[in-house]
Amino acid sequence: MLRQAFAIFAKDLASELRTRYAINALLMFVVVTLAVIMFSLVGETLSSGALTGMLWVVMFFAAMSGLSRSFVAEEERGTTMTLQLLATPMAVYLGKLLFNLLLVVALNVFIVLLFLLTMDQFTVLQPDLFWTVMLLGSLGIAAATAIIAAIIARANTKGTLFPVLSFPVLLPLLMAGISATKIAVEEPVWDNAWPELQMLASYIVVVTTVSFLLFDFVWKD
Amino acid sequence: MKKRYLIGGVIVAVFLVIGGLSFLNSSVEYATLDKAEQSGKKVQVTGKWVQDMSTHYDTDNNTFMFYMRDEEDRIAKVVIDGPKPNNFDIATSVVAKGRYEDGVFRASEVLTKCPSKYEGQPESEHPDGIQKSSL
Amino acid sequence: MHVTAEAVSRRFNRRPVFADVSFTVSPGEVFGIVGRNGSGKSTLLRIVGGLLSPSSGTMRYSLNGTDVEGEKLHRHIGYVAPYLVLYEEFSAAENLALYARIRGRRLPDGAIEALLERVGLPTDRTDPIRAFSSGMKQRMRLLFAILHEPPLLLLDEPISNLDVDGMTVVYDIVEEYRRRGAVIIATNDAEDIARCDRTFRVEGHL
Amino acid sequence: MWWKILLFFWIAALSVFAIVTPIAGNLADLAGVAQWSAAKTIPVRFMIENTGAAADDGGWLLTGRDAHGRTADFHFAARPEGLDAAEGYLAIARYDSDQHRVEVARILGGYPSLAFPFIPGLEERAKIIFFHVPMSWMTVIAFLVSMWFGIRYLRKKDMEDDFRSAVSAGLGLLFCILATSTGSLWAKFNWGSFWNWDPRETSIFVLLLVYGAYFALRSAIEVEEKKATLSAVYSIIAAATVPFFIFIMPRIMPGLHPGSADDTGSGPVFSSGMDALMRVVLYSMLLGFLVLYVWLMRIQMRLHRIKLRRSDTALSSTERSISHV
Repeated sequence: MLRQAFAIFAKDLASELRTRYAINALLMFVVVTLAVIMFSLVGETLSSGALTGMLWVVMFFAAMSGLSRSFVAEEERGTTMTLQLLATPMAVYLGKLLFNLLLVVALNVFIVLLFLLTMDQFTVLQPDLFWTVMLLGSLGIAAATAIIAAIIARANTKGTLFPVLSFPVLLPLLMAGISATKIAVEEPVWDNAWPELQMLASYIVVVTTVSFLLFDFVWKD
Repeated sequence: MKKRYLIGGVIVAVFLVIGGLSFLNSSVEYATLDKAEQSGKKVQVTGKWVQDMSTHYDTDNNTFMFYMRDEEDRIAKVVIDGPKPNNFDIATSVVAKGRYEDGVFRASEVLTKCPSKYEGQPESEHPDGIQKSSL
Repeated sequence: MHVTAEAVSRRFNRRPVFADVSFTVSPGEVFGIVGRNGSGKSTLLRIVGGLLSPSSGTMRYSLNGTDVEGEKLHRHIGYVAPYLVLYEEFSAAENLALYARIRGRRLPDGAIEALLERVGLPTDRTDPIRAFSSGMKQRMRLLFAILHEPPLLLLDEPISNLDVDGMTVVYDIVEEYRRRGAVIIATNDAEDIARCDRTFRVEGHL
Repeated sequence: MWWKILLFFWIAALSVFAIVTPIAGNLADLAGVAQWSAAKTIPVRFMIENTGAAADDGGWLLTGRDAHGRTADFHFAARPEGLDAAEGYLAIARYDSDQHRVEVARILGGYPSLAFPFIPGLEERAKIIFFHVPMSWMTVIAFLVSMWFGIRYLRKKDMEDDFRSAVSAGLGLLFCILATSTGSLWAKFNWGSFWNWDPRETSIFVLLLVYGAYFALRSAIEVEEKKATLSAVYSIIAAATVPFFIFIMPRIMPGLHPGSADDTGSGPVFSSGMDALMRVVLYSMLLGFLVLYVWLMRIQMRLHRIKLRRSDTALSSTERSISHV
């Protein structure tokens, strides 16, 4: 099953690299969003805490605009049935999850690097904690959006429905993530973030497990 | 097939508990006065109104001043824009939203927290007047 | 491969497509599913292929005496249909390599060329199959179905868009898979029906 | 049929009791009287400890005791009539802080047997508990029921289960909106603002979002079987993540709402110290709302079956007309 999943992941990656539907648009989205933030902040001095909130807003909306592609693309091209004939639901889910994971990690790394470059006021006291939180947050976003994307791929108004369904499910992750990031940015003590990290980790496990159990129903007609 | 759902259910339950336990250690919503002064940011501070110290309503500026003691027993002067809040006299604790300015906590809003226990007031807490005259 | 349908019904939005369909297909058979337009031939074929679950009734499959479970069914089925869309951003050879990889098969050197030649597709084209004609795409679908040599081949109007050469390719494959396992064809074409040992008429509700 | 009539009277009677009891304001006991400003007279109830004696100014002074056993001096302008016979009074009075005694302006009547307790700080606003709490409970119960039928649909593929799930979610949304709006209104007068992102407020907001998303999803899928499956799946996913909010966060995090972590002593909203009469009314209201929910569910299901039967007749008649042509 792992080999199957990896083959599907490789297929999505090759397809994406060939067509560049998502990547180009997403990179531009990030650049444009950051540009808007910078425009609106000219001359303002904001604390790192407030900028943390902005960072997460950018990450959330970037995820909302790009991560539904994995399943929506199959549905739009009409290849859902082809994939159903090729692999087990488990393998499909795992493959798509891997692809989402790669996409979201790459995206968030890009966002954070750009954010650090452009926002001079944004300083991180604990870089190791900061990157740990970014990684866990990315994992959680990928896990939650993969199953939601599979659901909305079957609906009519895919684009608008995606953030609507994702937001309540992602909210625990966002709250814990933002809080942990603030600690990484403002406080010098790693230990303060343990509850948040614990919460993030258990969120990832819960969402992934539930998704694995339910994907069969979503995938098969 | 059945087994899969059983195992999945157990994993979910266990990690929901672990996730839930994480809340036990975190209380990030409210700051203390010390923190408020250090950061100079707009925060929520929860504490009690110090009844022994004076309160004052300034009619010209429409501000209300009182002293508040936070969880770390630090006392600060609080000035609110506006009149005395609802239920201020009987609040068990207050939440002040605002920031430190020149040694004074300037609050944009003060919320009063009342004993919402839905019971009559216990004997020990009853006000002075009645107590003095009781037989 | 033995295929048994027991009292299979399917509804869409509470509107019945067909009801109480029962039949058995045995190894070595070419089985035809016929019926008017809209009678539910394709729907029935999708149910047989495990792509759609019946609203009521059961489908059972057994291979050499052992039952095949739903999760593993797709390994034993080849499916060709006009509504099947392949990955059009990849070339023919890439598509075949992709299917082999996902299905966990190792293709020996030259296997892809041999497959392409078998259905009469050029071996030297490296452009995406998006540019293929509809007949060439149909030939690709045939390869998609037989790449993993399944014991059950499901064909939905297999000769649509095909020229005479293409039809010969299809019927060659049908004869081969009659020997390997079983073939089910959903069609109204007289030539297709002539190849069938038995036919089953779907009386769908309108 | 009979239980519906019974239910109707039950809820009607409870609502009247819950809202109306102290018609002229709170039936304050002594702690309450003392807290009101000296200029204001309010109804107060008390029992007589001793029959008292004439006061210096020609009035009558006696000792009264409230429901909580506190005592105070009660001053009447003249000796009340029938003093020996009456066991207790409901009177209009105010607290005189100089004299440390309760000035009785007018006797309203005897000691009321059913009296709404005086709750410092909440007073009349305490009555929200009879509506807000049952509504919030029904919001969560309806959601769990909806999810339960969703799971049943996934197992048995019975469209009836899907409909139950959708109806329960609809009722849950209704209760959720009611609970949110009543709570918000109450918060304005008790905490000072309509919305403060208190953990409990956040939690109900998330629940509102989940319900909204559930119905947005349902309206976006045309094939009913797919709609049923996907909405069931979504409600399970939401149920796996939302408990973080509804059950855990508001209890453990500090906040304004009763039952939050720093709400010392009161614990969950139902503290053991709750006034006995209030507890009876609250539990009755919970039961009443539960039965109301079941009743509404049944009405919806009946409506659904009637609609199905009508569309079935329509369906078969068109089939007949086609086959005749």
